[in-house]
Amino acid sequence: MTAYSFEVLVSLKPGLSDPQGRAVEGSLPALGWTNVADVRVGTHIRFTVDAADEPAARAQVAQMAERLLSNPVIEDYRIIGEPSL
Amino acid sequence: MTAYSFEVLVSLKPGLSDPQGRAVEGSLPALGWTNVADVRVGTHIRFTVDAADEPAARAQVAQMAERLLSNPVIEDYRIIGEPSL
Amino acid sequence: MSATTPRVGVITFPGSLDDRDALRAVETMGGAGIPLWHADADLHEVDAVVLPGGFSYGDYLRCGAIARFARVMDEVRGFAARGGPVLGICNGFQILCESGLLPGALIRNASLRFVCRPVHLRVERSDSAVTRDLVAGEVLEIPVKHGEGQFVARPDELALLEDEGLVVFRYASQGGEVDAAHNPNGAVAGIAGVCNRAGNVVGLMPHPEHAVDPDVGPVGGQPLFSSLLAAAMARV
Amino acid sequence: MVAIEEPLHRQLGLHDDELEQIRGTLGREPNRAELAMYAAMWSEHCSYKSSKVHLRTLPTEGPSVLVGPGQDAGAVDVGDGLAVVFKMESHSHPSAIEPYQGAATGVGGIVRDIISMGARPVALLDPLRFGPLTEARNRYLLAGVVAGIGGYGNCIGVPTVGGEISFAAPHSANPAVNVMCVGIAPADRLVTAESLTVHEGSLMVLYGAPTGRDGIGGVSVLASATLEEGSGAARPSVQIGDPFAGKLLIEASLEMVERGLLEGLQDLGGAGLSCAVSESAARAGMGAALQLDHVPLREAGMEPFEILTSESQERMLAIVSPERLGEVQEVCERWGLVSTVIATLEPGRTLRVEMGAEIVAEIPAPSLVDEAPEYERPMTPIEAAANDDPTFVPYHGDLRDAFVAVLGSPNVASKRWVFEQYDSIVQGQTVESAGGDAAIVRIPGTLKAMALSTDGKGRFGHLDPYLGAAHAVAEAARNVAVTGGTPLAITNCMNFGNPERPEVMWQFAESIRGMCDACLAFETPVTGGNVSFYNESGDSAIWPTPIIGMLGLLQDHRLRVRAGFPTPGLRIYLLGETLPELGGSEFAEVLLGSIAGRPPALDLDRERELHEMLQAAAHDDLLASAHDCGDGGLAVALAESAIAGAQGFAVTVPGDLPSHVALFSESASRAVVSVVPERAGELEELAARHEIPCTPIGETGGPRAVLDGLFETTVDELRDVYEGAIPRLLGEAP
Ligand SMILES: Nc1ncnc2c1ncn2[C@@H]1O[C@H](COP(=O)(O)OP(=O)(O)O)[C@@H](O)[C@H]1O
Ligand SMILES: [Mg+2]
Repeated sequence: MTAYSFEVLVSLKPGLSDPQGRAVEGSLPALGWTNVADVRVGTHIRFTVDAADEPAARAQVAQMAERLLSNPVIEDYRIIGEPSL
Repeated sequence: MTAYSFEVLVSLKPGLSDPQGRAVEGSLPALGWTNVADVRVGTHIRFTVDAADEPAARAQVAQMAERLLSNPVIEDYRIIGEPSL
Repeated sequence: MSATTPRVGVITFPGSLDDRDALRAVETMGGAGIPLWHADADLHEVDAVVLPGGFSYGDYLRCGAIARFARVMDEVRGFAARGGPVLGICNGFQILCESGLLPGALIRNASLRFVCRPVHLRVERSDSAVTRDLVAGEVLEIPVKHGEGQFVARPDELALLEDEGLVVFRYASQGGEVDAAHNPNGAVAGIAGVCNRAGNVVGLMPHPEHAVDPDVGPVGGQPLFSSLLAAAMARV
Repeated sequence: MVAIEEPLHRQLGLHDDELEQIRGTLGREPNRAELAMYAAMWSEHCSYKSSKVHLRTLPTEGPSVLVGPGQDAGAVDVGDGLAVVFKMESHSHPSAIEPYQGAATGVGGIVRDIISMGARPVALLDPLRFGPLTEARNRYLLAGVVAGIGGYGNCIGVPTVGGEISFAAPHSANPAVNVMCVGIAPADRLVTAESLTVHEGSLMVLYGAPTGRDGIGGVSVLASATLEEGSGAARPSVQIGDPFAGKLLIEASLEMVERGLLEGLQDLGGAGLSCAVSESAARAGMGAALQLDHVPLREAGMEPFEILTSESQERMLAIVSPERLGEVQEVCERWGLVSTVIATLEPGRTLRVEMGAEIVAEIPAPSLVDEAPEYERPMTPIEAAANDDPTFVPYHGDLRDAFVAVLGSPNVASKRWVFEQYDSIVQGQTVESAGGDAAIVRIPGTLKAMALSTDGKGRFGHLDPYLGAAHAVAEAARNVAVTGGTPLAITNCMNFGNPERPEVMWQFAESIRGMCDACLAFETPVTGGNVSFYNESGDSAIWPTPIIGMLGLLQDHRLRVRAGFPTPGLRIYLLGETLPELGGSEFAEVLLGSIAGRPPALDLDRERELHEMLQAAAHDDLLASAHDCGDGGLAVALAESAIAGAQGFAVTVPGDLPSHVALFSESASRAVVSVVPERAGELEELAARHEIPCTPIGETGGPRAVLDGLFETTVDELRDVYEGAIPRLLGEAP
């Protein structure tokens, strides 16, 4: 078994209001940044999975993202393997 | 000017307790996932920056991450350019 | 307690906070409050189920995201499918949405701040499990207290929800007007509570269990509990 | 900053003579772990070494006091077999570094003090001090602290029912974040030093969150020294609160207490395991063997001294007889909490700490707990400046403008922006929360209610620390009395600068003296409290800030009196006498830019007489409303009663003082009450019996607020000024 590192990035679906994103965007001009747009704030979950191989690990991560880490009614997710951090 | 897309991933500094990560990790075995460890939950901010070139845009994003998007007292951040999403 | 007193179960999840308050409200309104435990595979023959407010699992990750996997939720799903009355209050509402028993989802308040204050609700339909003692258009005073109570749904889902009349409560003025000034969290279309198609599963963000005792607050929650008890009674 | 070459004991905050004392006790050189344990336990924060000699002078006994100072929290008998347990604590230093987490963990800490007495936490109050909101950093601190208190309190299901906030420049660098927690327990089930039933072989069970490198040296580093510019070095001490675990700790702990599974219970706070284990052993008169290998760790490679002094949050220590261990572990498991046996009680007095096969520390437990040094630090009085009293400065401005300015001053204005972020109604017993004079919380199973108030008088204390503290007690008691409640007892939090400076030490001693005299006069003993020193940066200290947390009792909550004018046509009376006293007033600061002169005088007997009259009036259901005159004087009291009840008034300001003095003087021992005309005679007779001046000043009703012969405005305008001031300063109002 090997420990594989993953990150799952979860964000609200396009078209849904994003109060945190709006707040960040609203505070930027006062700090002198007027050239930023489309701010969306989401969640970012990092963890390791023990698995026989990478595809097995990745399949499990997709399941976890689908069932627990995101709410498919309002959120999309994206998986990143082996982060550089 | 070109619009560059960025993502900033913000997470608690290593060593700090991450109650969210601990709670998520604690819930996994009941869902049948017993091979997951080191869960850390953070924030993920996506946006576009209008800039003359990529290095200029990236420099600004670093400043934004430092001053607004993360809380340097307790958080680290990482910048990803041009996400595939 | 007579044999015909309806039994209303209140589930305690780790992090539930208003579970005792919901049990007390049930008793105040003449029902028998039955504590239920999240890890139990048993609803103890209750006639109605309340998922109370609070911060189950700290609201970590997303409100209700972890609680929906609790063992007792399998029983709640079966109970709801058989037409049993189910009421989700605040965190309970969030858990029902996460479980797919109710449409939509709840996200951070538009203000990004927790808000605790009395609000007015306009009743939108009188045939759900908690509004059968009410008529549409009535206005009730009930407190809210939440940080993540902004109801959202995808545009297509929202249209369907409105078409099918699944909205049970909207935030309104004392006179019944639905507008931004009386919306405590930015909920789309002022939606404070919704139900499933059959009307037996209802969720709302405001706290009717904190609106039955006139010594400590408004009393707009009384008709919701009397309706719930009537719905439960129908099953005794 | 500490220089690298400093010897270890000094780096840890121990003085040379303290090291000598340790050598004497051990008869040898302490090792690193032992030194760290002494440093934590003998720190100012844990040992009260600078304040003890003064705290000893406080009145701590009374017929209803069940537990006085010296334990996790005080306890008062409220009848019906019930005890109210309460205590206040500061988390100012951590909040200055990270406001959200600092405040959140402050709530967690004080809540665990209440749990460790075996009481269910039923209410929180949060007295706060910040610099002016015109500065961005102060707005950030306010928003963060309030969100943090709500973030924790809301998530554990304990209502935040009151508190207070004021703003003053000396708090810009050093905000004060105090939190009071109140709990209820059956009086015969309190867990105290006396109720300990331990014996040889009793086990210490650590349960809750795992131990990490949190706040190592937190107590000694953070709260026992001045924060230097940048505070970079203190950063590793920041801790992240876990309110979810906090809630589980409440439920699991109370279930174990209710089922009688425990011999003793202790929270882990300052000095972490070192404190909890040595205190438990010392109180039991025994020794203990502590196995560090059994402590669940969050991080690999932790050194013994780190495990011993870690201040990781959300941990408790239960003392259990071996026969009950199974049940205790079952309760913890059901609530999802990890529990492990970490120590055994032994004969003797020695605390032996082992890791692997090695003994890493061996110390007489009482030397950590009871033998910390005590200092009688030098004191130098601060002379009050002469001839600068604002009372006699002529005022030619517009009185209506002055009224609006005082009412809209952030110290006076509504704190709704803050208290609506707190769940004030969970548990279902909140009759009145923030916004009234005292919070009213029912005692379940009875008609009784607690009346709770926290008060501090910043400017008064700055001008005269004795009077400042006495006024704080008087105002807290008055806030209870106007609701009809009887003041029973206080807790306190003493927020001061560096005690090694003689001026600060004098301010502290004077404040204690003022608190002492007032508590004696009102027969409200001190059941506990907390001292927070070193609230200064560079050489600018905060104002002396003693905060009083008053517990009062209403025999029947249905008879409590509200602050708002409820109906039109009521007679309005001013109880008490207005004297020319603008020294340290809100008016003087806002309109004259003056924080000078003498604070109002305080006649403690007269004050007490007013309280007794108000209680008698409430008992006879005589009053339609009652509200005390505090910041902003008579003018603000009238405005607040009008806004709260949505009723206007027409009033003639009595007496022959200059109008601005009559309106804004902050003379003590006064209240504005209203009464139905038919019972006005009764009120006047009652006042006469208590020898309280009782002056009819007008009537309630209508949309206008009329000050006859002076000016008029409307209740709507007053409400807009009062409710809008803080949101406007925060840039959030229309
Ligand atoms: N200002 C004070 N007045 C009276 N008693 C105090 C004061 N400050 C602290 N104490 C008492 O000293 C004891 C130790 O305080 P503290 O260290 O804050 O308690 P704990 O050990 O529970 O954290 C407590 O019993 C507390 O009530
Ligand atoms: Mg304590």
